[in-house]
Amino acid sequence: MAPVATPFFFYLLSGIMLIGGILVITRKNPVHSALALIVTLLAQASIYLMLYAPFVAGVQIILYAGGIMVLFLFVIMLVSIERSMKERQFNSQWVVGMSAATALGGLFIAVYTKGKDIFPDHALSMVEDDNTQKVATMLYGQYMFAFEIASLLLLVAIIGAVVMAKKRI
Amino acid sequence: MHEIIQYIESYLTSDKTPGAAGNMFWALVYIMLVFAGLSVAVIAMNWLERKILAHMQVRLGPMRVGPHGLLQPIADAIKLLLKEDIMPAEADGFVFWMAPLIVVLAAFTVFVVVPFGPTHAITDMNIGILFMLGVSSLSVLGIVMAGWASNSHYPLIGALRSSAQMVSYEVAMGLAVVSAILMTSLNAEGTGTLSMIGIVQAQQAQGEWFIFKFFPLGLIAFFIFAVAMVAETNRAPFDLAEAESELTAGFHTEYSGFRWSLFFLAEYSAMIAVSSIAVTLWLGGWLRPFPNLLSGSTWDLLFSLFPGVTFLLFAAICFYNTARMPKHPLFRIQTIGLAGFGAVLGVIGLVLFVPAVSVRVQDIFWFSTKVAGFMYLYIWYRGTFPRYRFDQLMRMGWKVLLPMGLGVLILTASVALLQQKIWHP
Amino acid sequence: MESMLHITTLHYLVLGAALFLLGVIGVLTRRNVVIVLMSIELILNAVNLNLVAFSRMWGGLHGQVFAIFVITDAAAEAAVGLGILIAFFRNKETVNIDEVNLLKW
Amino acid sequence: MTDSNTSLSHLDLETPEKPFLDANELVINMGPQHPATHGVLRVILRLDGEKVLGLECVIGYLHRGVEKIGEHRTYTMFNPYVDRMDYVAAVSNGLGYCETVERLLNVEAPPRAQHVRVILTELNRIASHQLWLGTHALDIGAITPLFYTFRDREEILKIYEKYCGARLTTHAFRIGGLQYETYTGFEKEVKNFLTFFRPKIDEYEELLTTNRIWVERTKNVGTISAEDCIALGVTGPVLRASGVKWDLRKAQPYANYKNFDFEIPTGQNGDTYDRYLVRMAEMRQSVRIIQQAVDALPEGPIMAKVPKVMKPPAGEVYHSIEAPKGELGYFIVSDGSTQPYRLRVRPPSFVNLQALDVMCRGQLVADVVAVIGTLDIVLGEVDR
Repeated sequence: MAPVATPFFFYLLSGIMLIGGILVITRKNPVHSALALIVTLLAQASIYLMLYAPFVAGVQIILYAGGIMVLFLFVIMLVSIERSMKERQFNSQWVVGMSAATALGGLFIAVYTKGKDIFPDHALSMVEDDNTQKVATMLYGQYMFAFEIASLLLLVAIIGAVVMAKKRI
Repeated sequence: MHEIIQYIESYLTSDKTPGAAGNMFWALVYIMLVFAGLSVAVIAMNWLERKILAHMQVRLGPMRVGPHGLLQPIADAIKLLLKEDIMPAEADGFVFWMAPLIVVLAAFTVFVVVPFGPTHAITDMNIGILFMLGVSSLSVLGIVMAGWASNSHYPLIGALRSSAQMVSYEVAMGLAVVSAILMTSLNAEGTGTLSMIGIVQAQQAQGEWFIFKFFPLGLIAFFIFAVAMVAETNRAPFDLAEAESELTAGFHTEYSGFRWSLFFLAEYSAMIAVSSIAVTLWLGGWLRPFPNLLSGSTWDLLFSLFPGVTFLLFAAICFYNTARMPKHPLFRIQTIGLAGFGAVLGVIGLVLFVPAVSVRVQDIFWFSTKVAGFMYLYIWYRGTFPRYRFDQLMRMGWKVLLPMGLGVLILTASVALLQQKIWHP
Repeated sequence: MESMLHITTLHYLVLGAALFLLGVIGVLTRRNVVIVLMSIELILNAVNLNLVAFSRMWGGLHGQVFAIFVITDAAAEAAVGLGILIAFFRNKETVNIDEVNLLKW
Repeated sequence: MTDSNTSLSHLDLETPEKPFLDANELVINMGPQHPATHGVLRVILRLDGEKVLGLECVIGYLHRGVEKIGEHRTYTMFNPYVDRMDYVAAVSNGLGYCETVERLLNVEAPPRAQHVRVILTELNRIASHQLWLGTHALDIGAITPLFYTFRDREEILKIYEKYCGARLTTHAFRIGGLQYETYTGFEKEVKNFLTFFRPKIDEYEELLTTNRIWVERTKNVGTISAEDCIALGVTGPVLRASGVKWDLRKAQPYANYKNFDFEIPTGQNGDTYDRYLVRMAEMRQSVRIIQQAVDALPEGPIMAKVPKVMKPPAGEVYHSIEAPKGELGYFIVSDGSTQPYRLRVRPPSFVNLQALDVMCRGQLVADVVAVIGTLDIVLGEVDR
């Protein structure tokens, strides 16, 4: 099933994403930031659906919005935020940071204006019905080794997180 | 007029869900129907829970508003809507306002992919079950937001409990679901499916509900899911996030009126949603009982009578109770009302005997019946079990259900592999 | 106008770049560690968006597979990052990244 | 017990434990309006996440100055007031007060009155334990036992109503005996109740005793050692569940308990589950006592000879009885007038409530609720 009204939804969703992103980096209250980030992530999941990647969209919702962000909210509630909310929000190197970001933005603009011809006009439309099966075949076939390393990474991360957060080991 | 009839007929003869067919109009009609059906189900569930719980506890439950308290949910709804909607002064207004909406949205959105029948679903997604799990896990965000935004200690503890509870149960739940999905791949092509309709069709093709598949593996996976889904919906004995004797009302302590009723609505529709997942994955979805043991046109006909008979039975109960009503002028309105309700049910039952209708409707009937069984289980749990403690619940999730889920998954995979490679090469 | 109504890969790339920039600004300028971590998530998501857009452009699924790997990585990063945050908060009772300067002499 | 046992040295109640994240100690005000504090108890909880670092009870929301009232009423007039202290066990309160004044007056109630008193008091013990069981189970989340216990408690209240016209604040006894002879069919009804009630205890036990969640929620929760119990003055089922065989009915027999054959159930661990088992066993023992008392109900007068205007000789007396919740003591100083010079009540709930902090340290919030339930406090008695 092909996406309907692509331009409309693209602009709507990218608008939501950008506003969400701006809110993430400007809000004083980390909880508000987290909620804005969740909105951004959900909008991005919808964009994945428009890009014929339903499985990635599903993983995005479950893992990002359902898992990682709940973890974030949990930690924000655990540490007290009252003090840091009253303090200065931007660090002393913000001028340097902004100029670096501006330079990076300039770089992006330069690259994209120069190289926009190499992208084909009409993106391919892919078969969506067996997307999950194909991704699975790839994950467990071609990328088997990478998959195993990723699971190892997760294991290390779990142990690391436990070690970090534990009072006494 | 003729075109309209043709249009409806074209739908009736189609074999695709409206979403898959790209038919926006029918999709909209379905969304309306599902929404209306859910609201009715929540209202009915409210009444049934109070009545069944009451009868378990040697009392009568609501008896005043309408015959046998039938109108009590409606009276409650009106009361809730008319109540003052209080927002604490120190609350984070926007988040406080958003939280119930998110919970309700998450609870209702999952019904997009719930298959009430091979064509009775709003749409059929390639990632159906993934979508359901993902969106239903979003409701915890709303709970956490509600708890945090209230800026009060009881809701905060409720929210923390809820998020920790979700983290410890989602994993075991996912493993159980994966082991059911593995079973869908036992066909000639060797490819499984995540689509809700596809999962039921796989059970149909294999002639076996997944709860009986690879006995007892399917049963254990189902058991894990059944425990995890109670925890997921914050119901007794895992209702820690709203444990009334500890946290007064948990995350919705500061909510009142309409906002509170949204949480209530979301809780019940989430119960229906997770029960639908369980029914779809393990209990054959819309399939009637014993599809292969009692096959043949005679049995088909017999089973197709069930919906009508059920409604006639309800009607008969109504009429029986009408006859038992006290013969007093004060009760006249109630008696007439009950008789009228019975008459409506009876007419519905008679309509359901029409073959053209019953063919279309019996899928929905079987699905709803199975879900209703789960709803009864929920009430039964609430009437019988004490509440688990927070750490015990976490321990159960991580140390009991998770290893069990892993074991079942590995065993299912091995058995499936053996079956494909050795027994039926 | 024609190019506005016809969504090409470039559109997705520009969106990804914008998100990436927002993330970079967040990481470089904010003091609150939690928000810095969230900005890193924004950056990772921008990368993901590019990967999936390229996957569609080429018609292969490698991009999507990599996006899944990136999400896995993000989960690991969030777990460790938040673990460090808790350890840090326990020692210094603050979440300001300016004060993470114990290694400075 | 020696003095060395009566100190709490191993428990440092003054300095609180350090929380996990220092800045994050959560102070929660549990009550006075809270579904699980059994009235108007206010508990200030200091939490580290879910863990209880310490707590403080604030009482007095139901204070009516019962003891002061006693100094301004004659001995007879004060009798109904004691019913309002532990309103769940009004008959026991009355028994304690009547016997104390009888000691002061140096009279003794006739045997028939003693028997009827024992029957009604033990019925009251059952009723009190039933109410405890229902509310305690409700606190832990089992909502159904409450209705079963209330259904069966109703039968006891019916007997009270028939005997003295009141169901809750009975004012059943008078100084010197009983005012009313038992009604016709009293013995039969009590016996009927006993046969009705015996299977009901099994029914409660069936619901809870082997229930996995119930056992997990109560085992090793709110544990208190026998030494701590004695040091804090805790009495009643809480003390007995810690393994101390101390029951005033055996230790300092009053009324005519020495004529009856019964056992003192005790526990070993002193946790919530043991207290539950002890109270369940106590209900069975009460049934036994009532059975013996009803079978051997003697004929005779029901009132001893007491003057109309009571002027006890000057002096003081302390007398205590085993109320359902523990030692209920009355200390009366008489100056020879019609009113007590000083009246002091030692209520079991008030003293038992002291143990809440010891029992809850290091446990979780959910356990606080369970422990408050298992202490079986009645705020009318705590605040008086």
